[in-house]
Amino acid sequence: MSGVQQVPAETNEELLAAVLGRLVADSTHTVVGANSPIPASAALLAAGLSEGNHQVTILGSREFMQFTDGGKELFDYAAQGRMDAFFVGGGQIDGQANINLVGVGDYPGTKLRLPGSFGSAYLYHLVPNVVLFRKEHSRRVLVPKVDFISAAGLSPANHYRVGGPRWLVTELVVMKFDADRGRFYLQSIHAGHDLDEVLDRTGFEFDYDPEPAVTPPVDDQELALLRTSVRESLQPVYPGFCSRAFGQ
Amino acid sequence: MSGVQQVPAETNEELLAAVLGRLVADSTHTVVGANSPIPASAALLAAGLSEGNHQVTILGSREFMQFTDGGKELFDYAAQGRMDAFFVGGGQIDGQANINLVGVGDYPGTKLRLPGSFGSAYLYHLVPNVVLFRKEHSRRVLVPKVDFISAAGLSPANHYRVGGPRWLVTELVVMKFDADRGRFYLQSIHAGHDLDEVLDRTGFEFDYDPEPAVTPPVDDQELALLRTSVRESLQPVYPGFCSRAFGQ
Amino acid sequence: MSRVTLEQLVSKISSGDKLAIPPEYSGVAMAATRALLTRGVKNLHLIACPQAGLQADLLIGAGCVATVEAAGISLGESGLAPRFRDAAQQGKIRMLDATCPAIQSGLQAAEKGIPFLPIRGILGSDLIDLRDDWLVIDNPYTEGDPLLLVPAIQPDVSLFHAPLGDDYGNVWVGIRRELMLMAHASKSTLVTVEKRYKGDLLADPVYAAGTIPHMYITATAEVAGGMRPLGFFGDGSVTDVEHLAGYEKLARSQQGFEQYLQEQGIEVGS
Amino acid sequence: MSRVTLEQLVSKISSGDKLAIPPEYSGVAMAATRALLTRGVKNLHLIACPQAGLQADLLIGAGCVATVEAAGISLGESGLAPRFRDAAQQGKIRMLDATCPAIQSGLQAAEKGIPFLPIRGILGSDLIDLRDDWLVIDNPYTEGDPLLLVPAIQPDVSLFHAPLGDDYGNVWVGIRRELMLMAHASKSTLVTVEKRYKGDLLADPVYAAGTIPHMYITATAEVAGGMRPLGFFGDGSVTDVEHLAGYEKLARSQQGFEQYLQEQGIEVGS
Repeated sequence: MSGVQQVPAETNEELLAAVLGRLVADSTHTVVGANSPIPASAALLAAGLSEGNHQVTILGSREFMQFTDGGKELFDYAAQGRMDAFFVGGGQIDGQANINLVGVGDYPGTKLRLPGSFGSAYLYHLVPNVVLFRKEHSRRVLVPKVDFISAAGLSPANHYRVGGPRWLVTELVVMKFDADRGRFYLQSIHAGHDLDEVLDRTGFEFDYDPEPAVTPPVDDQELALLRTSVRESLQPVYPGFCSRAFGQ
Repeated sequence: MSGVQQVPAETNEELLAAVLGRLVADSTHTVVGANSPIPASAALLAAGLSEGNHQVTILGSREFMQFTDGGKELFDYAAQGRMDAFFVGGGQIDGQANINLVGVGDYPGTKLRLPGSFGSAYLYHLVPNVVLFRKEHSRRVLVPKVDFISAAGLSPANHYRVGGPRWLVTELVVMKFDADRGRFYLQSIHAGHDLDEVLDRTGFEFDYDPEPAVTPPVDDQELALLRTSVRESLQPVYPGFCSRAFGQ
Repeated sequence: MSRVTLEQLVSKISSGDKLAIPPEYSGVAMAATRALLTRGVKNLHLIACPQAGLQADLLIGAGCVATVEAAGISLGESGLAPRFRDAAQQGKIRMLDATCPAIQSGLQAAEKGIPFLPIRGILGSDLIDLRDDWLVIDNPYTEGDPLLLVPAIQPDVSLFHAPLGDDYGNVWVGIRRELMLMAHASKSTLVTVEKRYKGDLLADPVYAAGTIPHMYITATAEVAGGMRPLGFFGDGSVTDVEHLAGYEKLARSQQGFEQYLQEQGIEVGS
Repeated sequence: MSRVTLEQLVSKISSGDKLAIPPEYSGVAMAATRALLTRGVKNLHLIACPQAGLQADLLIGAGCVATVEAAGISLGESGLAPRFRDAAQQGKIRMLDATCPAIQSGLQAAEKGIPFLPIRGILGSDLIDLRDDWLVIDNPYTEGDPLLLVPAIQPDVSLFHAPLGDDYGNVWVGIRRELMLMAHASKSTLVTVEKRYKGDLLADPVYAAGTIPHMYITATAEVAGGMRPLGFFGDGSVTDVEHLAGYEKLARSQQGFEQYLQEQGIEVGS
């Protein structure tokens, strides 16, 4: 057809935001930690597609902050069961979805001391849909066993646990965590990469289909929202990211 | 001497306020419960005599209310050790300084159900100087043993306790509670009453000097303060009391 | 969150609910209480946070209440709460006697999603013997230190009156943060608001500091004077003590109580 | 409460104190921190409530800190906190690793005068093995339900920057109530205030809602811009990320850190 406008190719950040956004599409309240522009974009995208029933809190922002009872309120709120989804990163992530934010080497981080566990050890158990997001996909990050468990992926049956890790997204893949099997399943590989590369760059074992699905690209609606309202909303919080991450 | 102005006689309320005020004179922060005009007068009197180092909180007032964290703050504040003195009443009070605010007869108050224990069961253990105040001095109120212990006067040595009852003031007497002996000691009898009357109208045993002291009358400074700044301060909280209780 | 009528608001309270109500020095939703009497709920588990007065006495007198959990029920300077006293004396209600900070700690435990809170004091009180949900344990941090635990109190619904509500469902309560604690702890929260605030309470940093965010608010109804005849921190109005004294006199008998309802034009539903 | 100079304010912090500091999204007293470096305290037990950044890194780099209790220490988007990282890797500081709500619960336990608070989650984390002051007990209310307890955290002194202080010693913090929690929990509280509020913050019901009453405040000093180079909720200012990036680069070595101090005109006392 003639006259169809060519949509410029999505950026890596846009793809990751769209992929993460789909994983929290059903939320009523998604909370994004500080210094997390891609998850913040994802949450705002999901909210924008939800017709107004999806609340977003972005820690560190002023506009997307509805709490009025100090730093503790977020954690109380999660324990009250009012928060559906949260994004967590990890210095190291292993195949049982344990995450390490404390340090590499023997404790207390003789090789590399990381900032610390922040709220992960708690929210990992209380938020129903925890999405792990680490852009870097490497054997350095995705390890057979983390050097330190900041937050545990699995719990014995008698531990009080209403939440946990459900997904892992990197620059290469979407993996779904199967808590019953205690393993990740390779849900899809982003376009331009293949299973061999994923196997080569992943330090832990995971389940997969020999012919894995390709991560669906950003669709027009997602892209339009990301480049308009999401970008505008994020501009005051992450000006540098906004000028760099979104296509025209 | 001629020309000396005759100071009008003190009212009963003024005497009780002055007596109670002296018992909290050393406080840095005295808290008065709701519906307690005489203790409120006492606290304001003591503060007025203290040269500004004595904070007063009057629950139910607007002006004498410094808390900003809801109803719980008072109790947290007491547990932090920031509150020196508190006044407590009692439907029944016994010789071991147990108080009953719940009911007369078998629980739950088959003969007379009273409002309930409010904060007494807690503050009685945490506020160093708890002053019991009950105007009515009778065998109905001052009983050998309360029907229900809302708050216990004595605790075993292993119970965490940093506060407790120190004084009992009625329309007849000032009694000092001796926690070691577990008994009240008759400190003084208000002018116009005598030991026989006190013995006759008290339902519990207590220690006393056969020739007990007379409660010192309200002095000129106390009287002047009560009738000026204390009355003015209390006017918005207890208008009826202020027009009735203070002499001219 | 939705903005509704007073009738729609109280329709969200059901028979058997654990209903949390605030102390009289705070914001009591009296108009909503009268509407609730007309609606005619039964078997409420009333949680006074931590004390109550006229509101509780009306609900008890009208037969709406099966259980009362409270540190105190009274009409303040107007005396004892007569329908409460009568019901308690005759064993018509199940009484869960407490002390103020125990109820506040129970609500805080629910707010924090934890099963209990430890609390100091209280040991030696007969209250403990009456409450089989209060446990005395050995403090795990200090040998030979008995310590009381009180369980979480999670109301099904909190009901109160607040000075301001905005179009987004945010509710301003100022320093009366026991109302915020109730909202945090409860499954749902219904609020009558004195006035509508034009704009977003959370967008003004000074108002935001005293605001319960909309996520905790199930519905609001605008009811000016919704606390009467009680006083209200929100506008500095004081309790109509003549009204309360008159009520106290009449309500000493059930017959007099019915007369009070009639005089006030309150029809009790069934 | 007293109004004092910045030097007088920090003179109330002593070597060995448990010093509580707020997170960077709140009000960090950076000018006071520089004055504290000049004063030259040692062996602080730093309690990040619950996380910290530049402030902690400066104190650690200058050798003021023996123990760090924190859920996280970083420079945010400017990267790892280099002096913290170095000290932790070399075992120069005793590290009490935590998670945000554990520190907040510890402060709340101190606020409530109770020995501990239970907390959900965290089980299975290696944090528990490292903390012999964290106990796992059987929930006394539910058999076979392991439950973590964290002990009360009572700082000797809390130090922060707030938007407003009045002549009575009241301090307005708005929605940043982690600052109020710190003040409630601490033995003493020192505050730099951005501006003087004329009048009594507690007398205005809208300001009162966000005010820490004077009873909790030991001293205040008026220091406009006292949070720089960090951002501040009080005036909407944002962190000087170039400053932080420059610091991060320099402070990777102790020598570079000394250079930074020199460039900033900060003399470190001994």
